[in-house]
Amino acid sequence: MTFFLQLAITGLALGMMYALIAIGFVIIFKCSQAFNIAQGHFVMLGGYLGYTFLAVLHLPVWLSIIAVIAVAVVAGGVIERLALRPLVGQPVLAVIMMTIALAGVLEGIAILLWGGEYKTYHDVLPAITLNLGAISIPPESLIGLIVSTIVVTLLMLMFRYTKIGLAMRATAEDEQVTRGAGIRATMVYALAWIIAAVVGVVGGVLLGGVSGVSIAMSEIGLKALAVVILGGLDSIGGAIFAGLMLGIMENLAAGYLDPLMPSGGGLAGVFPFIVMILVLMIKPHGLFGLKRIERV
Amino acid sequence: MRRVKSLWAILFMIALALVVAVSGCGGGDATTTTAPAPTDTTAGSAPTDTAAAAEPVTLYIGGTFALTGPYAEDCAAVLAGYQDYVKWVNDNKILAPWYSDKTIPKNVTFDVLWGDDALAPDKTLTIYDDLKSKGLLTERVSGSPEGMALKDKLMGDKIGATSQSSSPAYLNPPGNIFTNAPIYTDQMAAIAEWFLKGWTDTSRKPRVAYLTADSTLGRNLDIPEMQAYLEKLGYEFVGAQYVPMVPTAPPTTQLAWLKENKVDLALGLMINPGSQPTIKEAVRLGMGPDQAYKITFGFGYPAHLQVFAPAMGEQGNGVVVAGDFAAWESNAEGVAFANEMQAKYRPNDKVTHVMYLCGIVEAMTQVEALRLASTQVDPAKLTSADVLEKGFQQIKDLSTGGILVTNLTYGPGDPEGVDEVRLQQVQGGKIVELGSYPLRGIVPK
Amino acid sequence: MDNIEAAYLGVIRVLHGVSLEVGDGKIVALIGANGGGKTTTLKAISGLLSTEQGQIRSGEILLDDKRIDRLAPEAIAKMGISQVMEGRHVLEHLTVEENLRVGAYRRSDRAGVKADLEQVYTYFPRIREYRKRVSGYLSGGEQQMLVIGRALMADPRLMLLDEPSLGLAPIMVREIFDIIKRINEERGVAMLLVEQNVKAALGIADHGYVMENGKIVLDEPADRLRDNEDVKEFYMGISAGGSRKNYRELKHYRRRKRWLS
Amino acid sequence: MSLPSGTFAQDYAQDMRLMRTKAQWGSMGLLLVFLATIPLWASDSNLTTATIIGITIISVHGLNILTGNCGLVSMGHSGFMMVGGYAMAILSAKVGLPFWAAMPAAGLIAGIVGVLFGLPSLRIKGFYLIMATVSAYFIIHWLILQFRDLTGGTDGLSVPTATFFGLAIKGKATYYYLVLVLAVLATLVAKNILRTRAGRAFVAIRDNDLAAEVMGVNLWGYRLQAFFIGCVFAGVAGALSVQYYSYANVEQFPFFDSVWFLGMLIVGGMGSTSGVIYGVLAIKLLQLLATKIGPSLAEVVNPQAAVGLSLILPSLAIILFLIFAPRGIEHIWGRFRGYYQAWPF
Repeated sequence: MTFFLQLAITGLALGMMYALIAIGFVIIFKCSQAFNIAQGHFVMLGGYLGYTFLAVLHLPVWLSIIAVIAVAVVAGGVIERLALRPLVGQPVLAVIMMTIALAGVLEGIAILLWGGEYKTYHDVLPAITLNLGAISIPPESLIGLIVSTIVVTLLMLMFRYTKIGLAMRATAEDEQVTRGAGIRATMVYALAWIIAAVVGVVGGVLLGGVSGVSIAMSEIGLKALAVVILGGLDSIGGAIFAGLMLGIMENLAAGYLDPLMPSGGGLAGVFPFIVMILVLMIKPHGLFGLKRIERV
Repeated sequence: MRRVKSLWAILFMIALALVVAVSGCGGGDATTTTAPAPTDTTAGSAPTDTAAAAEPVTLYIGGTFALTGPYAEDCAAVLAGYQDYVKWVNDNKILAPWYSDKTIPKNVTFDVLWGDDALAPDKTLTIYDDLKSKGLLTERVSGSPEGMALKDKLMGDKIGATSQSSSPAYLNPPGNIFTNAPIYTDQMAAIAEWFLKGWTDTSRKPRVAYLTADSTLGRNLDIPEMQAYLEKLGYEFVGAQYVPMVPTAPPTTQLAWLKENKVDLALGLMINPGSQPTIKEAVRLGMGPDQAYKITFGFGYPAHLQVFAPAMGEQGNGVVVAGDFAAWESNAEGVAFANEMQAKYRPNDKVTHVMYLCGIVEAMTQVEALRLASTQVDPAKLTSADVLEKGFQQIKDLSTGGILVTNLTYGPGDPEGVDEVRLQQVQGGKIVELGSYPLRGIVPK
Repeated sequence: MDNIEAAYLGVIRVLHGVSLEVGDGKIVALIGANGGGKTTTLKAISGLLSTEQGQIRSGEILLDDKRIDRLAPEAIAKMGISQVMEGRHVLEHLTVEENLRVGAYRRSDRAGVKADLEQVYTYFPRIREYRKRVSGYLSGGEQQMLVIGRALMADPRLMLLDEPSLGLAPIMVREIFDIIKRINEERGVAMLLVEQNVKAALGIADHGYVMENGKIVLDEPADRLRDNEDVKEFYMGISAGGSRKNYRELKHYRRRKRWLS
Repeated sequence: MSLPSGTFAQDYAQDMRLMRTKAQWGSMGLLLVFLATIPLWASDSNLTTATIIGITIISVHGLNILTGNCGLVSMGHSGFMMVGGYAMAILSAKVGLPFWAAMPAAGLIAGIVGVLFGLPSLRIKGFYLIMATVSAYFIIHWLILQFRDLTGGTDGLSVPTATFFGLAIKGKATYYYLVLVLAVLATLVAKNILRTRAGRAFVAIRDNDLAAEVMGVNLWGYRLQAFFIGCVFAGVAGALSVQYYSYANVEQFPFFDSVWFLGMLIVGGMGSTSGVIYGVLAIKLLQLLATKIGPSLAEVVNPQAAVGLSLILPSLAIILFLIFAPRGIEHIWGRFRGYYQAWPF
């Protein structure tokens, strides 16, 4: 039972991380119908930025967070303006390829700036391990859980109650209508990218504290895409639910099924993809996706 | 309108391609005029016919380095070691401070040729061809998959290589990838033997499991002979857990599994990017030699302890690493040599990674092979086969000034250079030597 | 709007020198057959053409002597032109009230917005009941009311209405047109109305244009258009004296049309 | 419309013919002679590059049929190459099939696996399909690592040198010729597939699948057919690559390769057979350029400069093409050629 609970709780923390990354993706998709494959690269960028500010420049934590977010705001804005805006009206594949190419550029830049080496900056975040009986929750996971929850709540509130949130939701549904109503779509797109970048780097700073920073960090973005598919492309609630679900399932699968595998596991890495392809076979629009009727 | 296009287009593209390719290699010293046989390489700007022995000759050492990816920090340090060592040899014309008799001919200078394979076997093969055509007579291998990919080529082309990895696969069939660290299975055996000495509970057998990197490196020990050996020693073998080489999440699940299965000793091949988060998480879960749940972690990759120990501090206490390189604190002659070189060639950016020492050892091995071969063949006319047969395979009792635990001896069919395993442990953030253990030859040759 | 030529993708020419004028506070109807370029005309005015890879090749569009044909749709909206697009583009997952607030997005006078919101609910009492409901569940007529209300919330000077009667029951059509007329009279909003239901459109319009193949072929006050035999015959399905149309008449119309353009 | 002015088609057969003028035959001949002589003067590493480009061209032809022509975007193409590669390795190393039998079998196996993963394609498309193919890659990767007895797991699998009717395919030049022949063959096959009934159906499905279905195109059948054909190309390319390195390893087929393949289609021109060749050349040469200038940058920036650049340069090329020339080199070239066709007018 302890084993089970330990796995479940670790999965929960991991799932919240997935959800955080998935939300960045969903926001961009909702607002501009663009699929941002590079979301995982924002996470990687966040990790390296966290490393730079915390471990190299030794800034205090709060200042580092502000600095990281500032860089993300600029990066998100610049990427939207230079790379995505010229593609408005182009087919879906063009936008997808653009974000993939962006992923390549971001990764390349990270390699040029920071080298391909593994970096760590742990022991910067407060160490508050929570022990529930025999189960222990690592502080980074705990902080991750708290931060993700705060970020998600803030975003939800923003979408629900602010004018800009209304504009973003409206643009997500019908760009022509909203532009006709005087809402500047470009502003909404830029904002979506900025929010996604910020959410991504915040996730990266958290993750970097847990497992160190490396180029491979962006791989978590691919898993988050499985979360996105599962939750439905345009549902934030779906992303959270699917993130938590996948995080927990992945951990349980690794814990209980790995030893049964012919060559010892690695199931955690592939599990989200297996779940995703199964779900796609049964529900082609994910579990919570809006089904859009296609007009002939 | 989808009909065949004018083939001028293709011609044009090919021409463009050539321009790019040629301009890319242009400026380099590779000449592409002679037939591409491995034996033609009179490197550098050597004239067609070398009449006088005084004609200057440049010999290259080096090979492929995985400067991107999980091994990046290791390989970068190795490369630094290569570069400094070559400078030193060119300045002093002897093999090492302790070898005044092993002199380098005055007309020979060394240079390093390298390429970043980013830990991809296909890139390795491409770089290998490229460096070979530039005149590299030796090769270096950055990781097990790369070694596996190169193995057949190296044998076919008769090129000797040094390696940072010590895959059991290099031994069988006996190839020409010369290692300077004990084969991983022997490293594991040493840790297992050491742990057994401290096992006092007579009521039960100690339980052992693998906690190892999910990569070729990590899976090197997953062979039946290894398990049989552990059971022969008196262990109860529980199973294996794999951690991604660079985890993107803490390996809590794998650690919880060890706890659940009451494992006493976890053996694995892990490099620094994998072991740091793993041990950190273990401590957090109350697992370790000094923690509530008693378990010892033994890792078998010599490279990372010098980075691991200072980065982890007290958290890393009790971690055992079967390595081969002397610690920076050691007073060995070789370490002093390394420090001297660093002071001379990189006064401001000292390399603290232990793989710098590995770089020196590998570079020294390659230089020694070239030196030995050139005592028999004119250095300007050396072929890779000469370097392999008259060089690498003739290296006997080569001292590394104590960087390695024993001297290096190679021969045909004997690519394993050392014959002891050095065990080190992290204690209070420092590296403490636990002693040396003999090789057990677990992999059938 | 003067001598507009517009094209999609730089190739497909849709409008060939269209000129029309909407006077202050007037309702102007633009009628014509399918694919004639009516919707394109509206989108050219509101600037939405540019969002569909369309562009205005030549000519100019003026609002109070200011050229607006090069402006982005957002800027045009800000100048007081508000479009109700064909096919009831409600923002389905937003509530009714959120939909209306989107219409008022660019306005900063809170009191005015509140008053207008109230007025929209007075015009369309039906949607008041559903104000907290997700608008995707409204019926077709209610959705049409909602989008007209949303356009109204921008407090426009000119409303561009694209086929407000499309797919609605006759009784609903009458209701919608009554309200359009009312809005026009009470708030003095000018309207450019594109409509297939010619009878209903000309019923409330002051002036009418007939458009064929991207050209204006008739341009007359609404009451005279209503009595025009050709219009009656081809767009209202009533021919003079109830007789069946014959080939000669068709030819006559074509000839006349060509002569006009 | 790649013909000089004055050449007219007088019937359908003539119109569909690949070679129409003497100039075309001539330039084709010249090109083939040029390609055939590469091993005589090129250096070892350039020959390697040429061989890898040839293998990539074969693979990307498959992706072009699947994505460029049928509109089914696959981001798991290197996964299917991996299937072909491992099939080749297992069939020749463990089963002992000769090269000439193992190669088509590898293609066939990759095609069948492709069809299996293509099964959801009837119900999903666009981004969902992309993600399904991404899953396919990771699942294939994982399965290969799991069945260690068969595949060698992370260790990989050594492959014996191929023999072709007693003749050992050994040495770079021989292998280059093998790849050259197969690449030319693949180009012709790809071109011809588009001229068949199936090829026209693919394009119809890409342009509007619902309309195609209404017009009586068997959507599912043709989609699976596209998956099959595309993956056969991938399988053959994977088999060639494994045979070339005489070694099979999962890391030989990295995930990002699938992405570059799509990038090659973008740069070359989606849906065009010659575009495939331009795209592969452009991206591969940029990557080559990066590895050439990387070491000199290494002194200035950091030792990883080459890898960083080999990511940045092709990515930037893709970005620039997407923004300024979304229809690829093929289209640019086509416009340029327009002048030549109209000549002398």
